Amino acid sequence: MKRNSDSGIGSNYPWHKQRPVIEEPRPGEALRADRLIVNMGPQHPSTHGVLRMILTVDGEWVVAAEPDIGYLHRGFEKLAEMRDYDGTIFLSDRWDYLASMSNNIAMSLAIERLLDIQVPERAQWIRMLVAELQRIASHLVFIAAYGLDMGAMTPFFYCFRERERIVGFFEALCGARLTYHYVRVGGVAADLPDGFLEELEKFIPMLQSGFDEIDELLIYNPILIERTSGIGIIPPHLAVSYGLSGPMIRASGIPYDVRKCHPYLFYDAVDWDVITHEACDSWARVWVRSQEMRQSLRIVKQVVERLKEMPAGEVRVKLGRSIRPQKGDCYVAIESPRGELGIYIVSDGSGKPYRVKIRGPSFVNLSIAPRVLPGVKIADLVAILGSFDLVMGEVDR
Amino acid sequence: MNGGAVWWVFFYALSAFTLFNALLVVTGKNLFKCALHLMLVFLGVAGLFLLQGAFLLAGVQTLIYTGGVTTLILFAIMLSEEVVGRQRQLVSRGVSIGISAAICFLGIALTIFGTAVAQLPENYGVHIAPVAQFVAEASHLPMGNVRAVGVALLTQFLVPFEFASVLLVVAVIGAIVIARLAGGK
Amino acid sequence: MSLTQLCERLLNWTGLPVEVWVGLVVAVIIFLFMTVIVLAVVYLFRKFAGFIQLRLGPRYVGPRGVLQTVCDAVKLLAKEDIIPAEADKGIFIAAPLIVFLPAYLAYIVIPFGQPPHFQPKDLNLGILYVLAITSITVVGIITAGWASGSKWATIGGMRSGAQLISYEVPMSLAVLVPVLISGSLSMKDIAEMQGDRIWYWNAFNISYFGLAFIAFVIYMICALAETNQIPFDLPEAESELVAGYNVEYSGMRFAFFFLAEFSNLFVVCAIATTLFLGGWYAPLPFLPDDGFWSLLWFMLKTLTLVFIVLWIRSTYPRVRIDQLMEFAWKRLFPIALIDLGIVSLIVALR
Amino acid sequence: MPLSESQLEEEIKGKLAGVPVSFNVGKSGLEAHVGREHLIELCKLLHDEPSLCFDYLRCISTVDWIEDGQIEVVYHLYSMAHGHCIIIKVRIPREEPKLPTVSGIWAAANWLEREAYDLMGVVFDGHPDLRRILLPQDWEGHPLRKDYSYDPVEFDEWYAAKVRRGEIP
Repeated sequence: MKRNSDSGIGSNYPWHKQRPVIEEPRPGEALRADRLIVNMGPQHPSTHGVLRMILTVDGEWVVAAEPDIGYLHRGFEKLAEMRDYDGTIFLSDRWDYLASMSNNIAMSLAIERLLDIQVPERAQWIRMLVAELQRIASHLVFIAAYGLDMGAMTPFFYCFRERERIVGFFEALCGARLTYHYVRVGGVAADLPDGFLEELEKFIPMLQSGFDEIDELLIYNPILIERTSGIGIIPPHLAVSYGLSGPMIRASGIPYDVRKCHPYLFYDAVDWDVITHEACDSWARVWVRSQEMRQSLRIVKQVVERLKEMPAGEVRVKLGRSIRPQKGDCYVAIESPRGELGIYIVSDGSGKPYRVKIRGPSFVNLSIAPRVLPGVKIADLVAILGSFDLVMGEVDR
Repeated sequence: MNGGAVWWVFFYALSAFTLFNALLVVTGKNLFKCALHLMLVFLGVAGLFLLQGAFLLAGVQTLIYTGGVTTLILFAIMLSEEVVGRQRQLVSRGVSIGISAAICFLGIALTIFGTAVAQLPENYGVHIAPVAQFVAEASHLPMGNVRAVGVALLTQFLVPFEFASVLLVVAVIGAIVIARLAGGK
Repeated sequence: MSLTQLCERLLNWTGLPVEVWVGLVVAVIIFLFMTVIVLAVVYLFRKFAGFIQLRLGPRYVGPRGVLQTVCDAVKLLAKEDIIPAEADKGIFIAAPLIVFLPAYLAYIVIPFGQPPHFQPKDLNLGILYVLAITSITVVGIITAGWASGSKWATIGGMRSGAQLISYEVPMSLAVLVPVLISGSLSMKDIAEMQGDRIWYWNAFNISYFGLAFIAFVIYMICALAETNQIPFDLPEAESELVAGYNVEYSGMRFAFFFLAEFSNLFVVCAIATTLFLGGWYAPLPFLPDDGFWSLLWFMLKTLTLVFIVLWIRSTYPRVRIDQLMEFAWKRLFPIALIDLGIVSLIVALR
Repeated sequence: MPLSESQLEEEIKGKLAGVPVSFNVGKSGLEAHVGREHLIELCKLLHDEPSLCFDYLRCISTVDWIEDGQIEVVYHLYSMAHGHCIIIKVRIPREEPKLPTVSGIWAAANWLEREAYDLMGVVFDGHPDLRRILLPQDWEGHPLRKDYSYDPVEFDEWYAAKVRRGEIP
C-alpha cells in the first residue's frame, strides 16, 4: 500500500502565463442576416432542468450566449445556517440530486474536519464504495441524457438499466432511491446489509459488459464522434483560469482530480488512474466520463475486497445529542461526479453552522459557457452544453 | 360516354384554373402566397400536358417545376424576407411597359407556334395528340413517348439543348457571383 | 331487385361514367389500405423499438396492445384543433393536405402483388410519376413551417425543405439504375424484368458488378433522409427544434403529418422492393408466387426493409445539418452519378 | 514536491516587497491575511511568480461577521504546477463592502464574485459585469447577511409596494 503525498501534477504548465482575454465574439460568415435573440429555455428539452440561455444568433451562428440561472435557487447556504450540524446533511441530498451520496460525504467530511474526529475505518471504506457507485450512476445518467440530446434514444435505456441496479443497491443500504441521507456526521447510518457485498460482486461483471455495450452503441459511434469532436474546445489555460474541475478539466488534458491532488478517505490506498484526454472537445468530455466509470469500477472492486476481509463493526462515532465544534473554519473538497465539490464551513462555537459556502462544480463549470459558445452553430450548442453535465440543482443551489 | 366532351370540359377547367392562379401570382400582395399560387400554375400546366398525352412532360413538369423550382422560390422568399413580416407591395407601376412586354411575348409565341410546330418531323412523335383519342391513348401509350423526347433532344434539338444547359450554368455562376459581391461588403 | 341491379340503377341515375365510380371505389380502398398499413407499421415499430430498448412497448389495449395505435389515432382525431393567432389560417389548413396527398397518390402505381389485381394502375411512366408526386411534399412542409408563424417551425420547415430537395437528387440517380437495366419506367415492367430468381434481382445481380447494389444502398440512405428518420431526422430534432415544422399543429392536422410520414416510409420501402428486390416474386422458382402469395412476398420484403430502417432509427444518433448536406452533395451525389454512368455504359455496350 | 507551509510562507515573504501580510496556519492550510488595498498586489504576485504559480482559484467565500461589523472574503487558491494551496482572507467593513476584483487574474472569479455580490452584497470594483446572478435582478437586499429579514412576503403585496413606489408602471 503506497501513500502518495499531496503532490501537484508536475511542472509542465505552459498555460500559466496566458491570462484570460475576453475576446470579441467571432463574426459570422460573409453573408450576414439580421441578428436574432432567441431564448433557449428555461423549458427546452435539452437544457436539462431550468436553464435559460439568452442566445444572440446570426443565422445559424451563435454570436453571444448568456446563461440565466437561478430558477432552482433554494437558498441552501442560508437554510444551513438555521439547522444544527446533523440537519445540514439531508439538505445536501438536494444540491446535486444525481449524486446525493457525494454531497453527503462532502458535508460530513467538512463537519468532521471542524470537529477533528476520526471516523471508523470501515465507515470510510463504505463511503468510498458508495461514492464510486454514485459516480458510475451519475455518469450513466449523463451519457444517457447526452445520447438523447444527440438524438439517440436507445443508449438511454441501456444506461438506465445499469443505473437502476446501482440505485437498487443504494435502496438496500438506506431505503431511498434518490435522496439517500446515508452518510452522516461521524460515519454512515448503518453497516452494509447481509449479502450486500456478494450481490455487488456478482453485479460487477454485469456492469463491465454494460459499459462495453454503451461504448459500442454510443461513445465510439462514428456519427457521435463526427458530431462532437472538434467543437466546444476549451484549451488547458482557459480550463485552469475558469476554475473548471472534474471531467471538464481532465478532458482538457489536465490531470486535476481532487482524489489525487487533495486525497481524502482512502483514495491513495487503492490503485486507479486519472483519466485525461488531450482533445479538449465535447467528445473528449464524454469519453473521459465513460472511462472514469471503468476506473470507478476498479476502485469498487478493491474496496469490496477490503470490506470482505474486514469484520463487521463500528461504522459511526458516537457524538452525543448536539454537535458543537470549536470556533474556526475549514474548506473541504471532494471529487463529486461533476468535479470539485468544496464546502467552506465556519463555526462560531454554537450548535449551528455560522456560514456554509458550497462551491458547486456545475456552477463554476457553467461560467465558461459565455466564453466558448460564441462562434458555434446552434446545432453544436446543444452538443457543447450537454457535455458540461450540468445539474441545475447544484448550479442554483 | 362522350370522351371528346369530357376532354374539353377538363381542358377548359384546367386552363381557367391555371390562368386564374397565374393572375393571382402577379396581383397578390403576400409573396409567399404568390409562390404557392405559382405552384398551382405549374400543376395546372402539368395537367394540360397530361391532357395532350405528353406524359413525360407532365411528369418532368411536376418533378422540376412543382417540386424543385417552387421550393427554391419559397427558400428565396424565406431567406430574403423577414420571417414574420409578410406584407410587400408587388404590383409594379409600369403598366405600359408591362402591356408592351406582354404583346411582344404573344407575338413571339404566335410566331413559334405558327412555324416551328408545323416543321416538326412526324415520326418523332412530339405532336399534339388528337383530341378525341385522349381517353383511349391515356392508358396504353407506348414507351415511345419517352424515347421520342430523348431522341429529339439529342439529335434534332441538340444545339438548343446544349445552349440551354450552358445558359443555366451561366445563370447559376452569375447568381453566386452576385451573392458574393453583395455579401462581401 | 338484386344488389347489382341496384348499383346499376344508381349509376344510371347519377349519369356519371362508370370509370368515375370505379376510380372512387379504388381511391377509398387505397385510403383504407394506407391507413391499415400505417397503423400496423406504427404498432410494429413501437413493439420493435421496445424490444431494442429493453422495454415492452404497448401492452394493454387489445391482445398484446395491437389496438394501441388505433386508440392513439382516435385520440388525435378527437383532440382540440388549435390554430395559432400568428398563423396564416388558410395556408395553415392547406399545408397538411399538401403533405398528405402525395403520400396517398404514390400508392396508385405500386404493384403490391401480381398485376393487375394488386396494382391499382400501371402507368408507363410509373417511377417518374412517383418521383414527381412525392417531390410536392417539400412544398407542403415548407408551407407548414412558414404558415405556423413561429420561429422554430419556420427553421424546421426550411431545414426539412433543404434536406428533402438535396436527397432527391442522389435518390433519382439511384432510381435510374434499375430503369436503365430494365429499359422501362413502368413499375410492373421493372419487377417482371427481374423475375423469380434471387440472383436476377437488381440488388444482387452480379452481371452489373455490384453497381446495382450500390444504387440500392444509396437509395435506402436517401430514403432515410426523405422520410425524416434518424440519423437524418433534423427537421424534428427534438433537442434543438422541439418538434420542427409541425410544432404548432395539433389534433387531426397533426395526424395528417403523422400519417404521411409513416406512409412515406412504407412507400419508399415498397418502391425499393419493386426496383431492386424483384417486387412480388419469390426468391426461388419453385416457391409459389401467384395470387395472394405474391402479395405475401411483396409485404415480406417491404416490411424487412421497413424494419431495417426502424432498426437504424432506434440505434443511431443524429447528424448535424451541414454534415447532412455535405454527405448528400459531396459523397452520395458523385457516387450515384459515377454508378449511373458505368451502368449506362454497360447497358449500352450489351 | 510541493512546499510545506512554512517554506511557502518564507517564499512569499521573500518575494513581497513591503506588502503587509500576516500568516497563520489554519485547519485547511496556510492563511494569508491582507488588507483590501494590497489584495491585487498579493494576488498578482501569487499568480505570476513561477515559484508560486497559484493558477487555480478554487472558491471565493464570504462570511458576515456582524458583531465585528465586518465582512470576510476568503479566497482558496491552488497551484496546478506545484500542488500547494493558500488561503487569502480579507476583512472589509460591512458599511462599505468594497473590494477590487480579481476576475482579471482568474476568470473563475467572474461568476464567484457575482454570486458573492448577489448573496452577500460585496461590491467588487472593476468587475466587468457585476449583476445579480442567482436572484432576480430586482431583488432587494442580500440574503446571506446576518441581519437580512426573511419574513415571507406575499407576492401581491410585494408587487403592490413596487407599483406604489413607482418602480413598476
